[in-house]
Amino acid sequence: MAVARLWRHIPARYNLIGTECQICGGLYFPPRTTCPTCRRDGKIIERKFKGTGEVVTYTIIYSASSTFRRQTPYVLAIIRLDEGPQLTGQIVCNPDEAEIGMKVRPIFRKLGEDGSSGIIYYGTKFTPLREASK
Amino acid sequence: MAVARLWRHIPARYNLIGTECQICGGLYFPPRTTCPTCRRDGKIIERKFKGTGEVVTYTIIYSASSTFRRQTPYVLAIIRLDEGPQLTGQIVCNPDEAEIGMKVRPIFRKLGEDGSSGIIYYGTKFTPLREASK
Amino acid sequence: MRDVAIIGVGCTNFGEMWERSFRDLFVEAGLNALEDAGTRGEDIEALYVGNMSAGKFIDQEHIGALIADYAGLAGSLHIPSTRVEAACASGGLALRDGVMVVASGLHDIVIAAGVEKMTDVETGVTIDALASAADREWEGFMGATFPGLYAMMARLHMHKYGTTREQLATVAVKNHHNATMNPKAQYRKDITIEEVMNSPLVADPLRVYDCSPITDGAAAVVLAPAELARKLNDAPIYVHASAQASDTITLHDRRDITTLDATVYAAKRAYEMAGISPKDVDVAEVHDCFTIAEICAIEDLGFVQKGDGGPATEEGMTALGGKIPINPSGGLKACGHPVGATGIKQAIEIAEQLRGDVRERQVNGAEIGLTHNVGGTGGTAVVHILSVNKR
Amino acid sequence: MRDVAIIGVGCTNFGEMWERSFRDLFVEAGLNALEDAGTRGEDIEALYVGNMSAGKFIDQEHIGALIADYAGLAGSLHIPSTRVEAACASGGLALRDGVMVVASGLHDIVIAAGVEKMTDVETGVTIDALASAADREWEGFMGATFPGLYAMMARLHMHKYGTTREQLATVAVKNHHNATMNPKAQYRKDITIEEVMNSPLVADPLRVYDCSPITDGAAAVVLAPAELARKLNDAPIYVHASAQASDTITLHDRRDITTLDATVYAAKRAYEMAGISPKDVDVAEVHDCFTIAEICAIEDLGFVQKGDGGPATEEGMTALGGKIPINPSGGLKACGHPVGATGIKQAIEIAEQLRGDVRERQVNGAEIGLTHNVGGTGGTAVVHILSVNKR
Ligand SMILES: [Zn+2]
Ligand SMILES: [Zn+2]
Repeated sequence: MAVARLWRHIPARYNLIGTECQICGGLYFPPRTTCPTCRRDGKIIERKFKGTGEVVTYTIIYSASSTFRRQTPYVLAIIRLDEGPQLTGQIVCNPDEAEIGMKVRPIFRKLGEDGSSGIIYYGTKFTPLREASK
Repeated sequence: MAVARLWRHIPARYNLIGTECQICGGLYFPPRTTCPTCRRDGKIIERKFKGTGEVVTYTIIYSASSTFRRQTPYVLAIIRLDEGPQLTGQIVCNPDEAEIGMKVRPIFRKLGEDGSSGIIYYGTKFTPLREASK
Repeated sequence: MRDVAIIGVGCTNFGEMWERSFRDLFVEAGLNALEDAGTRGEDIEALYVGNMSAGKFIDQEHIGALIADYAGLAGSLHIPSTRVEAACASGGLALRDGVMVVASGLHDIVIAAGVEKMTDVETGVTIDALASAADREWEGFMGATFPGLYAMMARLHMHKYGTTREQLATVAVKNHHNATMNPKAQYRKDITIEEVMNSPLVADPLRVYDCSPITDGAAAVVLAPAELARKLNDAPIYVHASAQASDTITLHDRRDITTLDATVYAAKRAYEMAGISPKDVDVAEVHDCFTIAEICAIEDLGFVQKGDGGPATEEGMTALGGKIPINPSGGLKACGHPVGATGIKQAIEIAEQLRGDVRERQVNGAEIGLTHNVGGTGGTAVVHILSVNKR
Repeated sequence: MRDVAIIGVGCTNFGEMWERSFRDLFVEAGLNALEDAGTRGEDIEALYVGNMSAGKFIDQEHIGALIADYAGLAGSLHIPSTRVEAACASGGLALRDGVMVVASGLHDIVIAAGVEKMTDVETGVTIDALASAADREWEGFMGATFPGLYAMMARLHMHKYGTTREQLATVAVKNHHNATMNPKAQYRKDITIEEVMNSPLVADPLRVYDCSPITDGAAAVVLAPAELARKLNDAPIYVHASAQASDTITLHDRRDITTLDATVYAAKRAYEMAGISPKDVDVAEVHDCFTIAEICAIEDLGFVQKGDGGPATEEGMTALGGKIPINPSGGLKACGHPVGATGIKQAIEIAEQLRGDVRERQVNGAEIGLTHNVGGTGGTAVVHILSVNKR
């Protein structure tokens, strides 16, 4: 894969920068160039999300693609950010620990690598919030 | 790529086995499971082609995919077999030698290899007929 | 818009077919459909082919031309041939395009087909290709697999509605049982709840036996205007509705993770078109790519209330002989899931059910049937309603 | 069947756009088309998207759902969205599907679009993906490249008809000149015959400057029934014909290596549908993926006799101000060739020509225009005839 493809998403992957529509107040992650509610009438600006949120649902991945095989088993979840938008991400925790409703916070980690090009890409994973507060 | 894919085409690639329709007399290479002229009414049997034929048109490939890059420049041609069907194949000759109407005969060669699996596949290439008769 | 009928059906065996190529599979299904319809290649005016990922599976795009060529419809007849893609719903979309072009009056006799050759690459490539039905950037690159996404639906469904692991397993057991009566099915042996529950974890809570397999196969139907159908064929099956809906490509952006709104909207439009309600449906083929998918499907199609899919399955409502038999063919789970062909195969099973042609797995007296084909985790859904009766 | 009109057009710049993603490109083209049409997202009833190989280029299938989602048409409106593929003719097929669905009466306002993001992978991958438009087993695996196949057409055309290397070069020179007047074109500089003749050999006799480039881009049009078009928009352009034909996927199986029979049949059907002959066409965008392709196209479309394409080009017949200006946009050669988008971009150029909107490159008084989009080496061809006049 070309470097441009990864570079394009650095603000979103590293810093959870998404978008806000100034017309309807809609918040979106990842960023969108148009508001899916207001479409042509929307006014899109950048919006950084804190990254704290709650697990909506999760799974433990045992069988993964070659990119992620060495990490199995790992916890993958849909997380509702405190600001509202939902996203898919990994939770760095013991698989037994994961539960619906668990609070999480963001951490910066290696996400994966592209086998053919050898390019490594980084971004945001999550970890249980209680670990941080202790 | 899986071995089955290559194995499936061995008779056609190694021995120029195509098909004949016993209803319309149509000859086809590569083999077809149905006659494109008679369709449901066709009767398909195996048919081996001699492999001698004539160059209908050709090109000299300078820029090739990774599979064939080490062979450039090479001559690629559309060949009309003596029995009638046409096919695309490489001509093993000096690029300057190639010309429309040139008679050719078949030779067995390595065709290419699949980079990711390392599988090498073989089949028929062609060479000018006059070389053989000398 | 004219009414449309299915006048012929053809399907290959489903399974791992090392000796057959992509083009072999398609030609067999197409010729069988033409023969069943009693029509000839010369009568065909257009071809629509559903295929998800030949680019990845056999390094081949331009599928429409390839197929028209090998079916003998290109070199001399030059008929238009179009490939449509919507991941695992590609076949359903090809059927819908075929139905629309006949309904419009532009063409009379049209083939709608689907084909997928999935075993010409290593399993890793296949799994990666299937993951391209979801959002590569914001699901795949985060570590999501396709079973993983459905596993998250399953976990939340269990959490919200009390759906049990056993209820999920019952879907697999039922569909395997149905497949024992389907000579074209990939798996024709019964399995037990225990076998499902003890099979290896793929994405917790989903296990190997919760997942549909990797399959080679092709399926084709011949379509004609309803007013011509009887002249061409003794047992036409009429298309009373063809509806399609989209949703966000990512699962996490949905209104509700356990509801496929694309299914809800496609079904709503289809019921309106056909002038029926869910209780009028006698038999259905639904998109059970994973066991949880069938539970969601029977809810989202309105056969049961939201959340009641698990208990309804456990009580046998969806088994052969139940109130609404679901996936008599064995479904994607046991008949097999050659992704681009699935939507067409579903229509063939329903057409044969309505004709009364399927022997032991026959749903007695079925007059109205439904097919439900999903792309990805629900970014696309297509619903068709078929009937023995002309409208 | 109702008559159909184009009521809005939108196109991104064409070129290597590292900073833009697949979805960014599509959304820009779609929104521009809606704005140009004066319609709103809520009015859209269906979406057809041409895309050749997102599976290879960005590891993403299920393009219909992705695009509907990012255009804001999926999450709340759930409109049907269908991807169609026919290699480099994918855009033309999406246009045809959109036209048919409006003509049928099923939908009123529909978007037909095309998009390709080709620069997110290394060039080797791109070249291999393009080769998948030809027969992988019996052309690609034998060492054929896509330029190599067109080079064999060129060699035989030169042999049979005396077409010269200079005449081929003239196509490139003309199209580069046209592109200097097109602010959205990938290459906006004049080139000379000598530069073409001295550029590196790719597949003898074709050189680098005989080939269309690798391009990112998207294009979209809004379609409406002709009877509504005037109410919605001041300058509707009417679709008088939409025709498609197939041929063998391999070049070597054709009746004549120098004739694209798919073009011949698609054009014949289109002229009949529109009730015109080639001499009635005022301007055309044809599929010049290689210089030889434009020579074959103007012959196979009937603008000149078979074999006269070279001399006609040399004499300026196809230049702006000539008898039949070809590729005023700069064509695939100089405007660029984002494969799935090309067929839609051609329709946009013709619509804008007929509206009189394109300033320096305007073909004065053009009333009837034609687009010609080819898949592979001619396995698929699609021809549209557009007019300022309501039928
Ligand atoms: Zn908004
Ligand atoms: Zn025959």
